[in-house]
Amino acid sequence: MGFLSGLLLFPVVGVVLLTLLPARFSRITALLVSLLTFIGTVVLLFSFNTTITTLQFEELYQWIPSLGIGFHVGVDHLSILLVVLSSFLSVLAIGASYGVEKNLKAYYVCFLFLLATLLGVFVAHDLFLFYVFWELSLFPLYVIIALWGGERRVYAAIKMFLYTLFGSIFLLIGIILLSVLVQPHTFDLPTIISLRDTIPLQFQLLIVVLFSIGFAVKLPLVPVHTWLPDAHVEAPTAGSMLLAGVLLKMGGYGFLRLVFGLFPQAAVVIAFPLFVIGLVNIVYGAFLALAQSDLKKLVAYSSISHMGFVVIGLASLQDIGVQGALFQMIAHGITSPALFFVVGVLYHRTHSRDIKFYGGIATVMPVFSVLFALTAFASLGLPGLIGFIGEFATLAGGFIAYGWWVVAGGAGVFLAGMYMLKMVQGVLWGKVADGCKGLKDLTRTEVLVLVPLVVLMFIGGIAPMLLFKYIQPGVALLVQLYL
Amino acid sequence: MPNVGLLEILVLAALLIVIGIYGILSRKNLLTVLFATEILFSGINLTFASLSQATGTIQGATFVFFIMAITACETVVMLSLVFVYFRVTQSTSIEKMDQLNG
Amino acid sequence: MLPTIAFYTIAFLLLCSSLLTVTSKTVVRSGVALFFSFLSMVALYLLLRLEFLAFVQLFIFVGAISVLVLFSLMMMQEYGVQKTNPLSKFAGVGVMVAAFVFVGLFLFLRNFISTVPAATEPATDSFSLVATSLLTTYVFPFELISLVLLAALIGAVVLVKKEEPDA
Amino acid sequence: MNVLQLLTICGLGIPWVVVLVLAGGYSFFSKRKNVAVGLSIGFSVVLAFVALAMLGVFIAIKPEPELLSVPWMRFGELAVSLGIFLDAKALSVFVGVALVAVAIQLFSAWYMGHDGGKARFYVLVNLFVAAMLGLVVSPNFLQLFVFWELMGVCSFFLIGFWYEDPNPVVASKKAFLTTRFGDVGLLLGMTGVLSVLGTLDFHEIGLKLVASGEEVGTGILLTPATASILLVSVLLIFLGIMGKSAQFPLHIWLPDAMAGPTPASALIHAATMVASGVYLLVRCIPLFSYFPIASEVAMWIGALTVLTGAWLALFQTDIKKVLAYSTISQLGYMVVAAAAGAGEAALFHLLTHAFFKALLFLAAGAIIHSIHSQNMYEMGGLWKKMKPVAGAFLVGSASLMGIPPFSGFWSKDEILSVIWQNGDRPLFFFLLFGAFLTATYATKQALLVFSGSYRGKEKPHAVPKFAWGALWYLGILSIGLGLLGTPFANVLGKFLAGHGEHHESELNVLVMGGSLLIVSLGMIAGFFWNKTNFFAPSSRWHLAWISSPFFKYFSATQPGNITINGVAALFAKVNLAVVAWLALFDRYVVDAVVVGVGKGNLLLGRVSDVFDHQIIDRIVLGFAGMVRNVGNSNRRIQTGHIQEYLGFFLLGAVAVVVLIFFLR
Amino acid sequence: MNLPITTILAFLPELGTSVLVVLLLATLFVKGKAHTFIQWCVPGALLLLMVAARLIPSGAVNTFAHASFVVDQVTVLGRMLLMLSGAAIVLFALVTKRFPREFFVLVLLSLLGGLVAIGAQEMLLLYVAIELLSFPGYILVAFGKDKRVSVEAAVKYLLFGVVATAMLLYGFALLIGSCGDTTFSGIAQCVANSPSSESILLVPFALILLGLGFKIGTVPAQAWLPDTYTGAPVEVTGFLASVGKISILLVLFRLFGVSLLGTFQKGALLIIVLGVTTLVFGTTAALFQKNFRRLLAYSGIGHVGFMMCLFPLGMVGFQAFSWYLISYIVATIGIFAYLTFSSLSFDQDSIEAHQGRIKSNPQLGISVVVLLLSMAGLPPLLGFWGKFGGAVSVMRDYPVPAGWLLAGALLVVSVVSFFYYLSVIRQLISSTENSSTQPKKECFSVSLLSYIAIGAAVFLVVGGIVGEQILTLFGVG
Repeated sequence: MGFLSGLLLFPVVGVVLLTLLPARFSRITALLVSLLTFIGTVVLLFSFNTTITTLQFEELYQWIPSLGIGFHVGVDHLSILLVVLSSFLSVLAIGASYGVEKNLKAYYVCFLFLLATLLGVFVAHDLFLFYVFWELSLFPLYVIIALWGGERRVYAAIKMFLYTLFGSIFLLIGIILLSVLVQPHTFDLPTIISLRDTIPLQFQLLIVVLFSIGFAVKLPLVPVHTWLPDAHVEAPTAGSMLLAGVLLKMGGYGFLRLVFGLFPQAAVVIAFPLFVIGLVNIVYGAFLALAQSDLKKLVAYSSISHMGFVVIGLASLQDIGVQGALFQMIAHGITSPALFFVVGVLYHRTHSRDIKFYGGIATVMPVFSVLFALTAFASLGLPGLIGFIGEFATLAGGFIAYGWWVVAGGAGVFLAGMYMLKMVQGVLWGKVADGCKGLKDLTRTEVLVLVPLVVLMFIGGIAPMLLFKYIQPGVALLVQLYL
Repeated sequence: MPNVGLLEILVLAALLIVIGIYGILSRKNLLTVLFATEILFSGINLTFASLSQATGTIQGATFVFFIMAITACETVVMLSLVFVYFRVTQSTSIEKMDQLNG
Repeated sequence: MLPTIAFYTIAFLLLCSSLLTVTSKTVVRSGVALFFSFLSMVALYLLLRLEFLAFVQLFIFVGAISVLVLFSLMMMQEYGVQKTNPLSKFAGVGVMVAAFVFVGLFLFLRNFISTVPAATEPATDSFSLVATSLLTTYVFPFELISLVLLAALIGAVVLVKKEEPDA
Repeated sequence: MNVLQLLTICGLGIPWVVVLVLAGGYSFFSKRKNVAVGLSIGFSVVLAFVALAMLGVFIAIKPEPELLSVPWMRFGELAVSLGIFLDAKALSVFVGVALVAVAIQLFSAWYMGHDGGKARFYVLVNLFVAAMLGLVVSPNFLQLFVFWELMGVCSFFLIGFWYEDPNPVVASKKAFLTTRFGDVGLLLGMTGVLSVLGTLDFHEIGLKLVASGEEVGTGILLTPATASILLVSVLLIFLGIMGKSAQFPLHIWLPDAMAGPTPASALIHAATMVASGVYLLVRCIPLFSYFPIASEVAMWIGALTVLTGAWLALFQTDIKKVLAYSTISQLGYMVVAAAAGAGEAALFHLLTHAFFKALLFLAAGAIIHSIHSQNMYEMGGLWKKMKPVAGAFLVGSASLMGIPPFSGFWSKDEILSVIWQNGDRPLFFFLLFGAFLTATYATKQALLVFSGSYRGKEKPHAVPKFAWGALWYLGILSIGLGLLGTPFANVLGKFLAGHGEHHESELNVLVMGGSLLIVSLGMIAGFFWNKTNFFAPSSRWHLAWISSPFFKYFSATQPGNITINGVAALFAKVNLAVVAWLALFDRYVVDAVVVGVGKGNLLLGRVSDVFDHQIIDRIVLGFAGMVRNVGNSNRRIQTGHIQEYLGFFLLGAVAVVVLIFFLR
Repeated sequence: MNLPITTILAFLPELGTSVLVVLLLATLFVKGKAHTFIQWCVPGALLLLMVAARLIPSGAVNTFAHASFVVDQVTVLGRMLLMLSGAAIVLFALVTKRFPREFFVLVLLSLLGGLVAIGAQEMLLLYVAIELLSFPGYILVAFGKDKRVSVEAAVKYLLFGVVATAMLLYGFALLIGSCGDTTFSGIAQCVANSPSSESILLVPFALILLGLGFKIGTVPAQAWLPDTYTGAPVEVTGFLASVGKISILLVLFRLFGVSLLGTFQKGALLIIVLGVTTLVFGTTAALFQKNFRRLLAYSGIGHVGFMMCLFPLGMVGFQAFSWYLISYIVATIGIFAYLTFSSLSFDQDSIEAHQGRIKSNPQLGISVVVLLLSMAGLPPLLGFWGKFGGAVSVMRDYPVPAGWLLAGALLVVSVVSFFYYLSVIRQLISSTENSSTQPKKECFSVSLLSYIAIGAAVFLVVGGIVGEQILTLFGVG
């Protein structure tokens, strides 16, 4: 058993451990397990050779030979950062779960399980394995929302589950179709890639469209995004963090690897429509965010807007755009969990998500306010913080590819400023609202959760090369397909 | 052997079947429904027998023997069920059997 | 000629008694009509030279089943089973379905008849042939049917006997 | 690593160090404010000396401008680096910022008094200085943009410094969003430039454009298509400049920005940050000169800004607002100069303006602080009560008006002569008229504040020595700097031009005389302005004017108007601007449009929200409902009646048989 | 008659079951506690026979002049699953102690019928075997405590059975009449020899399909199934859902997937149309069910529809089919073990009654969640493999556009099923606990039920992970 499969298995071992230990140790055990997993991924990151573009830490075992299914895992430039991000956010999400009081054991089991599946999605190089992890990640999230969520949790959870499931069924159909179309029948991604030219173009297109539907729901793209706000609003803070931080990235990652990385000829065809949808996402999400007075909804819609940048970057098929899209995924994976967390911090104290309820938080919770403001500014794409680089690169990519269309994206940048300021000013500034008097500033746990995210926002914004170096060669390879 | 075509006998059988079906579908009393099933099976048996006769093979006839035996069993089971039902509800009306639905 | 007339006569009787079975006003009349229907079947089997089946029909149906039916009918009447035998509220559906089925069957049978191969030679001694096949070719089902009977027997006994919890 | 590099890095690093130290020990420093202030001032003095040392070394060794470059991002062949690009232009602004910062911080020590957020103020000011310095030395658009936005954020927080009051909150939001609107233009323009020229480096852009313009083969050959992209990009970049440098019609945020503490206004919204747009314009001169139409647009917008700013300044009663509009107007001058290709002139005015406007603001701040009022009609006769402050203010005022030998005269004169030389007469007279108005409002202001008798209620407090020391420090600087750039011996001009050949602008007596004449006329006008009741703020004419939509829009005196959210506000304003020109007198129509557009944009957000819930979600739920209906109707078959079941079964069978017949 | 030892061996499961029947018959007449011992031995014996069934070499059994019985992959799979479910059902009944001794005899008789039916190569044998399978079922359904309801269920079942049997027999009659042969192979040959009659004979083909399909609830004969499942005692429902479905599905597979497939080309379309209709019906009807057992009944109809679509693939699709079948049967056994367990503490079928199960009994609760998810087809549980393998086979082996559409439709409809499974899961994992979820008496035999459910869940998880090996375990492949 190699390092990667060990890494995949480790959270599962943690799950077993959790079930065996009494509930009062659940939190610490989960924290430890996720932390160790994170350390494992960091080790992976540092021993990752950024110069070679082949799969690294590759493992391949036969699973169902008759169907051509294998257990094929590995990391490459497209996935390594997402792997690290997943485990990192899991640690923080588990850390952020201090407010959970009921059914601790089950709660943390869900999170560790979710971690394992998320890692699986990003390391799988067998389409079937990919699908398994993809689908499997839904269930723990469903449980998390349905059990520990807000008032309309059941509705939101089912909606989330069925919505994404319907999306992924198209993915499954596409995957099966793909395996049927290649000779010999196989689900092994590298093999399929080497055989892709044997598939007629119209079938490639069909598969690309099927895949796109699946990924679009996950991403989510307008008009199949309506599950997201509901899920976010009802999910517990930690659930929202992971949902926004990692689960949405699965969609972007899917587009990257299985649409643009797989069928260059067919992907070119859908690139422009996708680009336009991405723009719609940006503007539409931003307008919606602007109209919200519910903090969580606002952040949720902002996620939709931000994921639009990922799409336009990918659809640009330019080096800068695709790199920017990947970077934007990471950036959004850092800022949006942070935003959800700060909203969660407030909610934990006041049990209100209404902006109008708040006011003058800067006076009562200064440390929190600084971090909140930083997070919001990172999210609105302030240069020097992580959100900017991705936005710039994706816009530039889009511009190079399609010209002035990106003006719509620019409008999104502007609108982002508007809704973020609305949130920051509405919550932090003004006279101290009645409900906010005497609120305690951040606890040590909360600081420990938030500060790493903020630090990463700075690092990503100031020294993006640290991240880009893990992305570049892979993207370069991908973009070459489109030259 | 009567000098009638196979079709006539088969249609006779079909008529028996149809009478059986009508009985099963439209009578209220479970016992009558039971009788109707007997007629239905008579029609089936007749089909088997006539086809067997027409082709000069014995498989059909053998089959009829088995069907008869099993119909007898069925009658017994049905009767006992009706009996039990009657004991519980003091009725043999099939219309009252609508507790389970949806 | 005579057998042909006999056939139609028997067929007429069969149909009439069967119809009476499903249309009579009382259950007892239905039972009696059923008895005659069985009897007509015996005659028909005999006419078709299926003596074996005629005998089985006679024993099982005319003998056993009819008696069983009438017996339980009377038993239940002890307890006051309805004497009347009304139509259920789905009678209309019944007529419709029956009509459809008949039309379907009739049309089908007209087409079907052509696929039936003509007999090379009529089965002569069907009684012994059938009996032989029961103990040779079809011995396996023949054995098995005893188990069906067993099951029905046990079932009837268990169902009808008064509740007595086991152990 | 040579001395200059070392010094530059030191200079860039010092404010960061202060920021980190103050922010790191925030809880400590917010209790011991004096330590924080002392630390900050000390470091700023060090910074000023470092800057001067840099200047000295620079002059001594005349280095290559590119001091440092580390790769920042790389996308294929496209590389963006972080670096230090220090030519004479950058260095001069660098030094200017460092020098002004000292005065501001010194002054703030008094001005901010015992405000609870004093440490926060110093953090923000230092962060701002750090950002500004970083911006000045940026070798490329992207790095510049980083600091550009960072300054925007600092400005946002400083305007909203007293965040518990509603006014600063609204003003800060307005400022941030308005500038960000421009910034989006800048961002898009940058991407456009990148896509056409393949680089974001100012230097390389210049090289490539020169090459493409003149000799084919060495640089990028622009097709009509790419040229048009580039043109639009340049205009978009100018949009960013307009936002930051408060050019018409994006100037609306600047007057409101006065809601912040006065020293912050002095530093950010007068001296430095707003000038960064001009600085960027100077950096973009190759781009603008490649497209005459673009520079023409820029010049005219600058000229309009000059006039509107000056004109509106006339009608202000608030001492700070006058200065704010005057800032807008002066920025217009700089933009005109830079757009005309005269980077040196623009920068010269930038520097002199930085000093004298900072001086004016600080002096105004001192006055406000000592009498607790900003209304000039509650002042008067202050000359006697606070002579050092008044003196400093008058020095600044004189500079602003353009009275020789004060610095503003020289720098404005250079701009005017450049425009004259360019031969653009209408523009020249526009600017000249602007000078007239400037003189008018400045005179009016000075007379209102200092002459006559005191009209206020509160007894003026004394201004401590170190505060007016800061003023005089700036006063001396602003006089001295002007002397460096006289047309008689244009040391500064030569220095700014650096290695490039500096076209020696000959002493243009005509222009200089004209401007002197105009200024004196303006002063006379200003003198009479106060004397006639016709212009008094209570006069009917005045009231009608300031309540007209035109004035309302351009002066933006009612932040309440701007509370309309987001785009709504901006689009409404822009729309209004257009409409206002056309239907100046028809305020009802305009008002209707304002309300309509404002609400319309707000509605857009709402509508899409409703759309999301009512349409998209409904469609999805509709599918779900359809499935449910099918399910329920399926269950309706299950009535529980066996005879119905059997009927269904048999009919189904018949149907299957029929189907088979069809299959044949 | 001297039977060679190989024949005896080949019939070992059937013979063993017969011996058990005889033993159980004997218990009807003994007094005291002796019968309990024998009854407890039955599950063990059945499991042993299951192992034996796996070890018996395959091959046709030609002893009776007629090749009326065959031992092949299908038979082996069927035998093993039947033994497994038989053992489980007997255990349920032993734990609940609700039934008279005759119950066990009837179950074993039915099991025997199923065992014979799955290997039958000949219509008469098939007919009798199916009747043997059904008759105990008719009676068992009426074993419920609430006689009114359970007899109603039994009558519905029986009447439906009679009509369906008539339909089946009519189909048989027409086929035998026009071919003069009762063996499947003979009929196939006969039809192949006269291609003109193929389309005519498609009618008896369809009648047989419908007549047999009634037992597994194919549309249009689906109506009795939910009623009977709800009315019968829970153990019997489990019995119908496992033993009944295994036998009939495999019989259908043998008939339409193996024996008559090549003969009736157009029959494939018929089967698929019926299959898809059934799938859609079952899935949609289950959506808003409040009654757990009804929901399972409808979902079972849906599963059957899915499996039917694999019949026309023949042995090519057997792997996927058996994957599906195994996962479905194991999950069914597990869920009915759980339902039996619950029936000890409360006597209602509503889903709400199961609220908070995961809290009162975490292991059991989680297991049931796993079972339901496997049924719904969450990867990588075994249930998913069935759907996945099915879709793969359909896509690969049907003609191009039709196969793709069919596979897509199958998968999409399966996804809908998540909705109702989740609605059950939601109650199970709900944190508010139903006060009555604890069984009144907790002893070894009761916990045995939860162990069965847990075991089934573990099997599904492990099976999902090992994938193909599970098929080898059941002799498929």
